Amino acid sequence: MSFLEVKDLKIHFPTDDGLVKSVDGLTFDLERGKTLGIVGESGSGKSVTSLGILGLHKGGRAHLSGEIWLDGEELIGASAEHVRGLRGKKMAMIFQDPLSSMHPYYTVGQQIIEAYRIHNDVSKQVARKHAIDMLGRVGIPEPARRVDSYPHEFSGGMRQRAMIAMALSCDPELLIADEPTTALDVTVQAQILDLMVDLQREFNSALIIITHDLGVVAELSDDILVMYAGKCIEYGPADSIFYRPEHPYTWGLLGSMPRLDREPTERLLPIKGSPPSLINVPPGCAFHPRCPYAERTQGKANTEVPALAETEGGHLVRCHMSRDERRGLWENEIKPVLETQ
Amino acid sequence: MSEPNYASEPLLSVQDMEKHFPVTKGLLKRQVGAVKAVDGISFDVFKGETLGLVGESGCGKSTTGRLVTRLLEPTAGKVVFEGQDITHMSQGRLRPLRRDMQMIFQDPYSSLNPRHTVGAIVGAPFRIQGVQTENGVKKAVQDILSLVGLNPEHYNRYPHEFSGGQRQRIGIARTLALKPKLIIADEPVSALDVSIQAQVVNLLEDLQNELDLTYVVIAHDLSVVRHISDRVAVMYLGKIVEIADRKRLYSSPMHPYTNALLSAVPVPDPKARKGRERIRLVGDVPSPLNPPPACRFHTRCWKAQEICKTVEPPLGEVASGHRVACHFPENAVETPAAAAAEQS
Amino acid sequence: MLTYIIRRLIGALAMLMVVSMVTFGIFFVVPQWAGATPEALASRYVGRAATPETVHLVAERLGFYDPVVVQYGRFVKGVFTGAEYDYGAGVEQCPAPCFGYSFISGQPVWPDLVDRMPVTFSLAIGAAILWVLGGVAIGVLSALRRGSFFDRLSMGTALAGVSLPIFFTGMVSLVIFSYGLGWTPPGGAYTPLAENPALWAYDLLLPWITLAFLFAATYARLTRAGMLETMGEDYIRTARAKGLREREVIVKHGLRAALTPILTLFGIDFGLLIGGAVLTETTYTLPGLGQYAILAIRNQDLPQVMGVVLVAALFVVVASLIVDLLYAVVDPRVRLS
Amino acid sequence: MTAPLDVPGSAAEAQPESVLAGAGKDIQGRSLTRIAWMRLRRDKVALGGGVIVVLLILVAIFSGPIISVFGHDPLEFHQEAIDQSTLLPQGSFGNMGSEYLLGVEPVNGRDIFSRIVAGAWISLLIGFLATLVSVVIGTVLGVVAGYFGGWVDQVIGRIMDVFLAFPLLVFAIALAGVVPDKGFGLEGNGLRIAMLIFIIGFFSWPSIGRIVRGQTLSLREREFVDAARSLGARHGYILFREVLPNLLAPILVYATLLIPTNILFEASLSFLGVGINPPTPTWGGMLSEAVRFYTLPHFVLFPGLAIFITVLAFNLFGDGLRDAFDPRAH
Amino acid sequence: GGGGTPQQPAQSASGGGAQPAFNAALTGVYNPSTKKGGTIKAAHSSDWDSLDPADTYYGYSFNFGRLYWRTLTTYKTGPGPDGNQVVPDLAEGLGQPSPDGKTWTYKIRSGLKFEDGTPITAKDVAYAVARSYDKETFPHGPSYLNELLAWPKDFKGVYKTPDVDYKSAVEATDDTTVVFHLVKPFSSMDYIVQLPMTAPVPKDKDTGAKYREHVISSGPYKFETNEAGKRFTLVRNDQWDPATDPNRPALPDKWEVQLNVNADDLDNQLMSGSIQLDIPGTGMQPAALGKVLPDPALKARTDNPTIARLWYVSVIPDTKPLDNIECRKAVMWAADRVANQTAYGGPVAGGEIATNVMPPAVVGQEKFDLYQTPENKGDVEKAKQALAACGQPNGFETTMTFRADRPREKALAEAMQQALSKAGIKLTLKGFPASSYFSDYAGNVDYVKKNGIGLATHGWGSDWPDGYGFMQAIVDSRTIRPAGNYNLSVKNAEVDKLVDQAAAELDATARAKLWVDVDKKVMEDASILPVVWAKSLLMRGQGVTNLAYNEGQQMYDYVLLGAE
Ligand SMILES: Nc1ncnc2c1ncn2[C@@H]1O[C@H](COP(=O)(O)OP(=O)(O)OP(=O)(O)O)[C@@H](O)[C@H]1O
Ligand SMILES: Nc1ncnc2c1ncn2[C@@H]1O[C@H](COP(=O)(O)OP(=O)(O)OP(=O)(O)O)[C@@H](O)[C@H]1O
Ligand SMILES: [Mg+2]
Ligand SMILES: [Mg+2]
Repeated sequence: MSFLEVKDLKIHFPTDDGLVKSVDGLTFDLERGKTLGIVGESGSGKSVTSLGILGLHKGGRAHLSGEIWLDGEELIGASAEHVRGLRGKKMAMIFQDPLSSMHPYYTVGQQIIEAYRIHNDVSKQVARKHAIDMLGRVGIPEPARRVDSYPHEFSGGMRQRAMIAMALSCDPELLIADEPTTALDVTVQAQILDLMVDLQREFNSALIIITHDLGVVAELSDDILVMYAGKCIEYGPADSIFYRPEHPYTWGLLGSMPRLDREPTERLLPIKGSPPSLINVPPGCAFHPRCPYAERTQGKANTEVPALAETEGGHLVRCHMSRDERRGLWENEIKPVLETQ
Repeated sequence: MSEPNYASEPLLSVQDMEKHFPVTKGLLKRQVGAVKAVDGISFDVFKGETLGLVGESGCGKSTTGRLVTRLLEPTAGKVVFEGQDITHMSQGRLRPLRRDMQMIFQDPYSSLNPRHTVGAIVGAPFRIQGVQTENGVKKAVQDILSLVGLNPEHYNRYPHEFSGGQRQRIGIARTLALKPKLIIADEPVSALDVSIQAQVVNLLEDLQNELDLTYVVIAHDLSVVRHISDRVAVMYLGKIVEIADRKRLYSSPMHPYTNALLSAVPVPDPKARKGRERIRLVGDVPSPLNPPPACRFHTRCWKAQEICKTVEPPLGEVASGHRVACHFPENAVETPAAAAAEQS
Repeated sequence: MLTYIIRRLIGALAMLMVVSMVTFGIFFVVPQWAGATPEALASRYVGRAATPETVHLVAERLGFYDPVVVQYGRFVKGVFTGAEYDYGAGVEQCPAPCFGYSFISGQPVWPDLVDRMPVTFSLAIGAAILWVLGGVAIGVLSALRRGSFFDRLSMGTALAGVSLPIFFTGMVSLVIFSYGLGWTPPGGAYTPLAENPALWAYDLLLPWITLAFLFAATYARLTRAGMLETMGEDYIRTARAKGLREREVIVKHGLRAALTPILTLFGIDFGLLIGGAVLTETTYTLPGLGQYAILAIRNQDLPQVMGVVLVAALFVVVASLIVDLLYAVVDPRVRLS
Repeated sequence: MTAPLDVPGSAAEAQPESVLAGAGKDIQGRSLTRIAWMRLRRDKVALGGGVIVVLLILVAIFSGPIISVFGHDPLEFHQEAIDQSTLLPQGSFGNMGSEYLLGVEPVNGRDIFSRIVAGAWISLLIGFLATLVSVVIGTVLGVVAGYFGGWVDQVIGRIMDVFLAFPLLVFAIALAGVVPDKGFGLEGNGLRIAMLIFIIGFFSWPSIGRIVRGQTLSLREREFVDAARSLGARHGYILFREVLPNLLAPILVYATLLIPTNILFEASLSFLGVGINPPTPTWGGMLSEAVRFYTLPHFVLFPGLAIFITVLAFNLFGDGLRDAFDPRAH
Repeated sequence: GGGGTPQQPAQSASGGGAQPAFNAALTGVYNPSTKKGGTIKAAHSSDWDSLDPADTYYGYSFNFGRLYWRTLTTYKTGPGPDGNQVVPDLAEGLGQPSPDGKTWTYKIRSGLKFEDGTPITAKDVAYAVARSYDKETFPHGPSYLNELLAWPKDFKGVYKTPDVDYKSAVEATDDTTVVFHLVKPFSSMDYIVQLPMTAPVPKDKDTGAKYREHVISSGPYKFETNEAGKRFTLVRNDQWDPATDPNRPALPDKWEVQLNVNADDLDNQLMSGSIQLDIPGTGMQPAALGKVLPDPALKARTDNPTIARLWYVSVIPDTKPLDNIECRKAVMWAADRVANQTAYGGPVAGGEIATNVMPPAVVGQEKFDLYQTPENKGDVEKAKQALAACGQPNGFETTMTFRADRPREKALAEAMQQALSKAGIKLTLKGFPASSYFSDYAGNVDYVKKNGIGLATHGWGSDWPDGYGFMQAIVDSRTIRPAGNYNLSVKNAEVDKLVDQAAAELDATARAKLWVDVDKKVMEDASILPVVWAKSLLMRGQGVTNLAYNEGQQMYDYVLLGAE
């Protein structure tokens, strides 16, 4: 059994407008020391998944089902109090927007100290030392002085480092980073990503990195999971996903991004239309309204939900088209357009 | 794509523009210093071209855009639009000129008034400027809506009913209403989803071709800027450190900061991370409150020498149309400072 | 900091000037619109069946024949430099701040005010503690159980507090708890804190509760709204992600942020109360500033009215200044902007 | 051309239809107000509050017929219902019964039910209009202070302080004598009501002013304000067309809170004898009279209850409104 | 007789006893006792105008003041009709008038001392009278002595003109003789000198307006503490010699007085026993009435005297169409006297329906009724006839004022409005603050004329129970001045003439007859609509002994009280 195993995770929210199926049957696993990248556009259920793993939906109105096994323990069925005890120590999270995710009225130090003392019965002095230590580890200059600063007195990069310091203060074995760099500059982003890789190596922790930037994922991940409308539509080893993507949505993502490593194209190749609603998820394949190949499935696309099927070693795709058809399209039509022009 | 006309008078000319925000401290509102958000920048924008403005967060890009559109009063310098000095023009006299100079805002969520219908938003320019239209405002608005790829039937809807991309289109429609000559786009796509971003970028390009627009596009995403711009200016801490046409800038960047920026962009190619050598900048962007003296990049620059701390490098032209403010530029054949440094 | 405070205090001074001028105007200009002569004004301050001579003498003594501006100037001068008071058998020096002598009792106003302040302050502080604790607790619980029966019930109870006038709730609770059950002392009981703290609290318990009942609703509503707002913030999620117990999340993180805006209101309310909890003090016969104010107004005793109005206004100003200063302490972000 | 994805072409190629295709279902023509209404409709308690408010207004409007069916002339004395030695209502519970639904007043035996019904319109009118006055003043000054900031904000802030610190009691008592019988085209109680509305409104604006100012401070940083400025809009346009509509929700919510407060304000003025001239009934006036007879529960209870129900109804409704307009509420 | 022993109320009481019964203290001493010691806790719902004997004008103040001052004469203590008589106090006997009635001589007792031990002489009395002349310093007190005595022309008071000798008005011819010189013959001088202005004041302790803060006692009690506006306490004055004082048993050791007590709460405390005496003695509040009257146990603790006070409505002839007597009569006819009585609190707490001006408690009063209506409920027919005679057959509109902070007056105004509307007279009601009611509004001639005030609620109590004491201030049109009037409506030359005649008449019976004539004239003039001759419902405090209602004081006799 892997360190983290998620099986058929469903997270639904009943709302006034109907049931929001934010996550609808997600399955993946992750070993210690490995990194999983989750990509997908806004609202595809990435954050909800990570909050679900941490048990942060409990007590709310969310309906959770499926299984989450962490280090041999099942979390969905576990008591809220038990999961709370695991949070911070066994699993921790870094949030997207460090400014709004840190309490504006407490100093950075206080917030790290608090996180540390929840799980470690130590004096304030000891915890403070530890906090300074952590701040130094994540590369904050003069940590002994900055520990008493308020979040708003930090620059964006420093805030995110402080968030990381807070998340890592109890050496968690699973670290989920939910868009850790989206709010940051490229140069700072690079620093943070480097830092996370270093730290992961140091602690040998399992890392989930959530983003919609394929570049970030490519830098870090061993495995990649592409989400669309609450479902996994492509999952597999990073190389396999990047060099032999098989789902039209993944193709779309690749086509939408102007790339510095290639010659500039005349035009970008966006995906038509807008992301789907999670209440009225399009029937059949959720991507079919935006999929240029939908008609190739002889109507199956709008009626039948395609299964997540393996195409090659550990590479799973959820598409009605046959494997050969997809490979053909990729090799003959998509890849040349993306690479040349 | 319409070709920019570099020979003629520039449409917009910015000369030595400065903007210092007073910084007050405590409740006494005592001024303790100034944020030199924009500290003496000059550039020209020619008709039909797209000038990209990149740089890290807080380097003064938005401030530049707001100075040009006179949403802020410059501390010093000059803004010339179509040959007219508008730097100190009163808001009243400026009003008619605003028809020709419009702005697209970064955030499609906050730049549209949530209480106004799409029709009211896109029709606002007509009402504010008192422009008469042939078939009434509604018709004009609906025409523009379809121009940016929205359904004219959305006239009576509210912004929150639209997705981010659609909202940004509404914002674009508003700027297009009065058929401006110059559009300043402040991070027009950075709030959008990857899949939508491309739609909007394409739209901007298409509109430029059709309507003969001139753009100043502000962004921090270097790949987007490369895609859309003819020329690119790189800003660092309130100064332009490098400006060149896109090809030169991306193929042979000269300023170390430009290099660092380019190398920091993550590339969606798992193999690249192994081979690629990334310039790892240390430290954060210094505060614009106390910018480092002389060359502002010297605190983070791996090539910095003594001279960088004392003498400010001018934004000198090192090749045709390629200016850089550095004593020791990369990819350079020869620069005076570098030569001097070698000799010493 | 100091300059800021000084500047605010100068502003406050200007504000007090305005308040005093208007009060003065109301006393002299408004009756004149209605056709009152100096004698008419003076005849308020004489016994019944006083002769015209008496009225004339009194009008002269009180300076009513001077133009209003002169009278106002005299008042202001008295406040800053003190004044002389002729009590018939001699002249007394009334040191600054001299708010003059009561038109009716001839008592100097300022010592009265100083004398009565502790009573009002005692009343205000105890009530404030009760209503803040009560209101905030109800507000937090209502927010956490939004829409529940408890939410509605507590709001209903709290609102009953605002819809019943205090002169009624006060009287009824006296009848029940003092005269019926004998749990609390009768009206008029007041022991200074310095004399006997236990008795002080015992005597004021009922007024505190009544007054708190009136205010708790507002605070409960504000807290509820604030909690609903802050509990949706990202930093609450962060706190949970750290593994913090829910109670700590609510109190240390949610409430901490929600309370800040309540501070503003509290400062103003408290300032207003120190200026005089008029109806409470009248109902319970507490010899504080509020009782003084209502008596002064009823008797149209201008020096007393001016004194109590200015002291009350001063408290409002000082309270709003303290709140602003405190805000900067409580919310570290304020300092920068 | 078999280009798989979006085909390069003209702008029209980014067709409206395809853009909306995926979104067509969930993006229905629902404005914020519509959504708020939908939410409100589902919020039974808030809706109940709203229904009570409407009922109260109906009672105020149709007080005449209601009284003629269920009660007696609100001014008429009913000495026969009074015990002449104690002057208290005969029988138990203040002579409540089919004759006098809510009993009678002591001393003169007036029908409490009729007086509450007849008093509704003044109390509600004062509640509404005084609120309107303070909302208008508070909003305008609050918006101006928040939008322009600087010394304008300072000055308005101090003015608010003055109004907060100002002894309204002094003002009210002094004014009692100078109110003319005629003026502004009004007479007698009409003029008095108008004056009360003005005074109450005029003195309760600072609170709403503060709220509006705070909201405006954050609104003016929103980009749509800059957008309007970059289009050349004047301050007036920005203030009233761009900023103000966004203040509607907080103003609305606050106004519902202010209405009952103002009704009680009239009560305390009546208590001081500077309210509406007798014998015209108002809830506040009845309450202040009833306080002298606190031993008669029914006398104080019913006007108190009328105010309480109004307060409760408006607050429940106000709560519902806020929740309905709160985008994060769901 | 001088130097007698203190009166023993327990013995002199007739029909008194400790059995609680309604009106038990009206005719006898209730709960008689001679026990000394203890404390009486008293309370007042508002405050004294002044504790200075020269500067006070309230009945309760005159009554209560006798605990710390002594005047030349005083009302006979104890219950019953005797209470209206004046008896000597400081003086050995009543005043000796000169034959022309213009000089009155009083001899004071020997052995009298102030609280500091200095002897009280006639000089101190004369000085006290002279100092009370200064109305600038003592604006509250009555000014009878200012008007009656032959003050020197250049006399402006003892403070402003300390050198002017005032012996032309009042003099101490020796240590025990005080002589008053009057400007005109005056018969009721013994009543006048029971006013506190004759309470002795030591000149060297006189601090003018500040004397009130510490009045030097000449009576059995002296001030221990005095917190203005809040409370004061009296303790025994050991310099007071009971042998010199036949009137005061001085039983309690201490008096505690609390001021500005919430009126409703005061009643509750009186009922529950935490307060024993309600100082103003004007009766209980409506809320308490509702509790007391239906409850026999509580009612048995009350007394219900009629007092020399008239509640009435001034019908102001300055305002059209009330300048026409017929219109005023229409008001008289239309008024519903029962409803008016009810508004004032009904027969028990309010008073007896008044048919003429002078209350029965006034000596020599005669009851008559010029406007008799069936069951006292008003006569619309007669009112309409009067209206027709007045030329207003369809009625008219006018304004009625009342004191807004007096609920009974408001109720009266409402009752009047109801009753008059039946005859077609439409009233607009307007309330004003009591403190400026007479100065700025109803008693302000300009205001009344400008605002067309036709009716005004009013009330008057006598300073002493004879015709002059009751009537003069409210019916003599020559007292009318621009503002601060108490005579709001009686402007009749014939009335004035009769007043002069009555004041000068030395024969008591003839004098009383003349005042009745005044009364009749006023009623004919229809400018006063009498409402009730007031009654008050007084509650006897728990633990208080020797409670007796005194006619002269119009309340319990405070100097008799003792504590159990
Ligand atoms: N508490 C909730 N109640 C109802 N719907 C919710 C709730 N939380 C999340 N959702 C919905 O679930 C969907 C998935 O949200 P999620 O935050 O996981 O997206 P995401 O992939 O993280 O997007 P982003 O890139 O914008 O962060 C969204 O449509 C969101 O509106
Ligand atoms: N009104 C203001 N008052 C004070 N400082 C300001 C103000 N506006 C901007 N600044 C400061 O000026 C500097 C430049 O800001 P600007 O918004 O132009 O940066 P930017 O390059 O647009 O950054 P971003 O990429 O985050 O939008 C920043 O340090 C900012 O804090
Ligand atoms: Mg997310
Ligand atoms: Mg910007």
